[in-house]
Amino acid sequence: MDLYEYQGKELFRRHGIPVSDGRLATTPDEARSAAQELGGQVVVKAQVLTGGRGKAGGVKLADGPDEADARAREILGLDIRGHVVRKLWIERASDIAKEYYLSVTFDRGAKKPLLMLTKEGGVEIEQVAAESPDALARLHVDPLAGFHPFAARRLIYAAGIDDPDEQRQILPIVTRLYECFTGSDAMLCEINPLIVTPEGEVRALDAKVTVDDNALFEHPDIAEMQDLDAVPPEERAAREKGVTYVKLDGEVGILGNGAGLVMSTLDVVALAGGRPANFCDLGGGGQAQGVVDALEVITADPQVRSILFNIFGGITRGDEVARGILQALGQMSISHPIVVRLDGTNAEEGRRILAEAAPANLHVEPTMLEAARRAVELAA
Amino acid sequence: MDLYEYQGKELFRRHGIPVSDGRLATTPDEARSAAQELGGQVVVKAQVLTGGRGKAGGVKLADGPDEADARAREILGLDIRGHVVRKLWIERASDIAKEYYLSVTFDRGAKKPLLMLTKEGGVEIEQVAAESPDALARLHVDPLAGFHPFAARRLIYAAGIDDPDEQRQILPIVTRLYECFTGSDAMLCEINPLIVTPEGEVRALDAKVTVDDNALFEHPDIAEMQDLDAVPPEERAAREKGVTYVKLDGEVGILGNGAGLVMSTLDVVALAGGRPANFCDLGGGGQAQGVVDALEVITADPQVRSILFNIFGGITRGDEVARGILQALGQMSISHPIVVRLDGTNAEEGRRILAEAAPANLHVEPTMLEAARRAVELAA
Amino acid sequence: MAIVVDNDTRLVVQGLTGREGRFHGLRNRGHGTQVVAGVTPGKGGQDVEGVPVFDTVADAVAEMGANTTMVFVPARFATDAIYEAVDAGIGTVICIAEGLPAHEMLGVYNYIRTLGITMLGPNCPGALSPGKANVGIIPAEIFREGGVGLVSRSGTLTYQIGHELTQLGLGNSTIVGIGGDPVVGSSFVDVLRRFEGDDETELVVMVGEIGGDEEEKAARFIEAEMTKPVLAYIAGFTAPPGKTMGHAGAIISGSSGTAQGKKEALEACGVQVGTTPTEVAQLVAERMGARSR
Amino acid sequence: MAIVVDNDTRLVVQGLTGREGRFHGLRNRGHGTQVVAGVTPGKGGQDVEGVPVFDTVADAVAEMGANTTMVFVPARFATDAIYEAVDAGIGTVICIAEGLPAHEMLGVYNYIRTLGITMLGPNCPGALSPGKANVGIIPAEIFREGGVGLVSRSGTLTYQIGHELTQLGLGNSTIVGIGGDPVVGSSFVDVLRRFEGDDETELVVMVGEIGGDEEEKAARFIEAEMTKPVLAYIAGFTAPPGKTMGHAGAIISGSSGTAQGKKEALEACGVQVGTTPTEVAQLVAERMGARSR
Repeated sequence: MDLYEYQGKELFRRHGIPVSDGRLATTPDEARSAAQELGGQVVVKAQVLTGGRGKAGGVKLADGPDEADARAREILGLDIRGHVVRKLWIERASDIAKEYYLSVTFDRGAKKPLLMLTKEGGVEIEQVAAESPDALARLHVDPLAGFHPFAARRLIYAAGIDDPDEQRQILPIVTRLYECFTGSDAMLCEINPLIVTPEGEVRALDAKVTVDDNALFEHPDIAEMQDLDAVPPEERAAREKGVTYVKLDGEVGILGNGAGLVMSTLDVVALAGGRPANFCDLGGGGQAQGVVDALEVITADPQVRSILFNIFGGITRGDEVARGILQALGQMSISHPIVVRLDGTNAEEGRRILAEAAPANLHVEPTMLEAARRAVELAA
Repeated sequence: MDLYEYQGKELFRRHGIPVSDGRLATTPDEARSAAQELGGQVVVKAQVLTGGRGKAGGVKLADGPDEADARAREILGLDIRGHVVRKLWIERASDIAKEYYLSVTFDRGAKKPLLMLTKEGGVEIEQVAAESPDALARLHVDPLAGFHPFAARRLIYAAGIDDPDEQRQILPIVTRLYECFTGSDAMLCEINPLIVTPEGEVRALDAKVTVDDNALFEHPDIAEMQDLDAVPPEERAAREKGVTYVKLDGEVGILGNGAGLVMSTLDVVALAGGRPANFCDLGGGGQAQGVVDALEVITADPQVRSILFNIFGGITRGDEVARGILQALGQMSISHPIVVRLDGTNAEEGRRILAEAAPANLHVEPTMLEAARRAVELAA
Repeated sequence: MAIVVDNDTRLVVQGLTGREGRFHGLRNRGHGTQVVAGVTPGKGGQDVEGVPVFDTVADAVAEMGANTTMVFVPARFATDAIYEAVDAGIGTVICIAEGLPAHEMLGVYNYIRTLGITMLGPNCPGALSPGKANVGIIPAEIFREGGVGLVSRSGTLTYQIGHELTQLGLGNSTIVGIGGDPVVGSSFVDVLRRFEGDDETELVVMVGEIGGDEEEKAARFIEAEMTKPVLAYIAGFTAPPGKTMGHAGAIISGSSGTAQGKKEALEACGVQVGTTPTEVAQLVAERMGARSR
Repeated sequence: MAIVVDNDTRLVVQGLTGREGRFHGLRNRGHGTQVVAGVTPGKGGQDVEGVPVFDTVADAVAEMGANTTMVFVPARFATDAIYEAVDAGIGTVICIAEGLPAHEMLGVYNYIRTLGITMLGPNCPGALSPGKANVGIIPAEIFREGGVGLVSRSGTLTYQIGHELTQLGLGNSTIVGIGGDPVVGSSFVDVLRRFEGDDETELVVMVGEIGGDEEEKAARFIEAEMTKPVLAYIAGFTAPPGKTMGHAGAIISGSSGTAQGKKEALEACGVQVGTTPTEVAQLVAERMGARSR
């Protein structure tokens, strides 16, 4: 789960990481009152779960309430990389002398948290890593040893931050960001930029936090930050039905059992010259209700022209799946051509059941490859 | 640092371990008001940092304020194993159906925390361990893995607690006691007895908590619980001067540099037929002020008849120690015979310096054994 | 021989009295696995079709000599179950449960490494050594004994490939599902190393997917240390960046973790990568034919 | 050979710029130890009489090849210093600092064990291999080279016994102070095992004291696994229960940890226990005489 900047900053604040004072606004009026309360110059920042908002015109300075109102009118409703701006963060403006970068990420490869700090902040960290890797200090924390203050010191020295006053301020920020990371079950806690003001004060000017979905049950306060409106509507519908669904851009609707098999099916469809319309995993079962739910989600996509069912019966028995499909087709009316490939446990029996019922739009194919070719033909 | 029952219970309460409601009292009047506030039958419990207070008459039931006042008069001022009762804990009385025992200790040998639980509570745990070891469930917690709920389950099953309602209540108590143990840097957190009331409610009826002195700086709230009045006065004086001193029961005052060497000196004095009056470690130094401080503490003990100085010069140089001793003797008047043994770095020079000054009551001996024999003779 | 599970496996099922645990535990027993115990706190003393149930794993170890556990408890209790098993002396942990908090698994992973414990999962189908033992949810019926070691991050995709092998007359030494979560107990490298040392395994098929860099590490390991032939398949060429494809671990972050990148890394280390499950099976058949000649 | 410290020791002193760290660090260098670096955060780039100072141990390792650290920082920073050293790849940690919180040391102890790191202390005088290297505060002047390994929980008591040996014409392979705190990095058994494997050591003297059960464990180890003769001395026969005798670890709890109990345990395992430091030295001299004949 990705948090908005304002939510990430709220977490930072709770962990004692210095951030600028600000207010949330969803209307120009609220932006005006926020600017009023904060006083002086403010920044009006689009809250979207994607990068590049600055270039897209989603971050603007405003001198006082009137300008804040005007800037809010400009930014609300903007489409930034497919995300429509519905919320603004109105923040007291900061003077910036230096822009650093600090983050803690969950390093899957090393299976350890990774701290990163560089004086070259304000740009994408991948760019720093590629262009000036020596400027980027990296340090893993061994979960068995836990975090100890030396890690912050080592990071600061390795990044070449040699102003003692900055060192003194950044030291606790590293420690607290790590506490925020573990205490929130985060996969990422990123401050970019971590600014130094002309007066020498260090502060987090942005916040990017991703929290492990599987750990949300331990953090009800974070879970309730979730903004369902930000999820694409078709994925939201799938989630409500308990179906794993990812929208893609093609014409062949795909569903199967097991994430790996479905991914492989997408690839095979592409090899056959088609374009997958989605990823849809039924999970272990092939019961009628699951099939109905998945078909409803898939057929709601107007781009879908044919549907490919790829089932490998393991624990799930092929005959049961066949009955599930027939029952589902009985419950809803679908005009799309449907190609079914059934294999594994009791597959022959399953294919026999489908052949006997033989709905007009149902095509049974013996192998995954042949099924994919057929589905692509039917979508043409 | 040992905590009083009432302090331990305060820690327990903070960690969510159920304890009875109670009040602290230092006078019969306070005991009376406490009983008034609590209502009903109360227990008047002597607060002393030693065991066996029950047998010594330090725990009594009282039916209402008048009786509480009377019982407080009986108990205040009692001498329990050398500890004078100056504080009382007035607690709402509990009906007891069963007495269990639960503790977390710092197991030095295994270098892991040790959980212990038995249904045979209310007696000394050493007795249970000796007489019915099978009734005592023991489980180590690996600090690298941390505490996980299975440990509490396993302990409860191993102790043979099979009432589901008791299991349900004891499970969180084990977890919380462990949290109290690590969160307070404790060396021991013991609940004896952990009672089950006739209504089936589980509660801590006593609390024995020892906190690591070296970690008190991290727990100012616990550090301020320290009751300096409970420390023997001569040890308190030594502590204030920064001298490591333990009072013993003999006539030969002993001081030296290094804990091991001093312990060994005590033993050698005993082998020579004498009785050590104290353990006193000057630490690394042999500077005049340290020697003066130590001699003041030792000579304050009226039992002392002779003093044995055992110094092995390592980093500390023998000549410096000799000058320190002479300077100290110049600063204070001591009539006790003093035997000095100096060895190691620059010992010859040191012995020469002492021989030249030759105070009347100063006897220099070449070896530890000879010095011990001489000090014992002089104490006779 | 075979790896991970075999005739010496003495299995305890944590969660045997639950619906899934019971179904799969008994199914595993039906395929010859020595299922010696179940564990469900509070149900000690009961039995599930003759399999004794204990309150704790320690009891299952003490009384039945269990040496392997299958964890079939809900995700929020799974970490505790794993620590319990390890503390009780279990040497092989197979965690079918999925969706464990990633930070918890980080702790488990780093801890059990210090103890030399073998772990598969979370979110894995288990391990099957045909004719010897089956621990998990892999359908044993579609596999037969043979010389192909199979290791995969995915369940049904593994069955698919195993099935294609079976149809070509080939069998497996062991099928190992390492799991689809972001942090799992064993990497491809861990399993490849064991296949390399296994008498029965002649050739290994590695089935990867998008996300992480385990396939890239495996490629380097294969080049540097494996003498047995390894063939690979990667799923997810058409997956878009930033989207989780069913498995929590199957996500392309930025430009890292793509199927194309993994394929290129493997090929650069001399590992042939099949385009479809069918092609992989055919490549295996060719190699095995060549080996037996 | 010798153990723990020798000619290959490349020492970094954590806290070299402090009063004590400087004094002992330079003193160690004076006795032939390769003192290659100091570490004090914020003082990187300075030097202490020619010894370069770095901000981090990682820098000292990278630039000077340090492999051993002496920790001379205040107790409340010592745990952090130890983790820093270990994380930087230091293999031998000698912690002179005393009074570390016991729970912190519990974490350190269990962690460094998994990494195979050697640690002495906290609250130890260090290790001295006469003629090779001296790390810590043991006065090298009073010792000479020879075949007696010496291991002790105490500082000055060790000097006393070493001095008595020297006066009888005997020398030491290595003198090891394991430390007087309740939890220390190495046990008697750890050090005895290394002496057993050390060519230069012919006989070992173990100097114990009240508290804990390390002497009892050592007794069983000596009986079961040592071929070299071991003699022992125990301090604290006159210590009362429940009182800390200077060392945080020197406390008799209930009836456990007494000197008499330790003496009996050692004698039951065939280890001769001297009554006084002088007697121990004489017993050693007799044994060494017997050995050389």
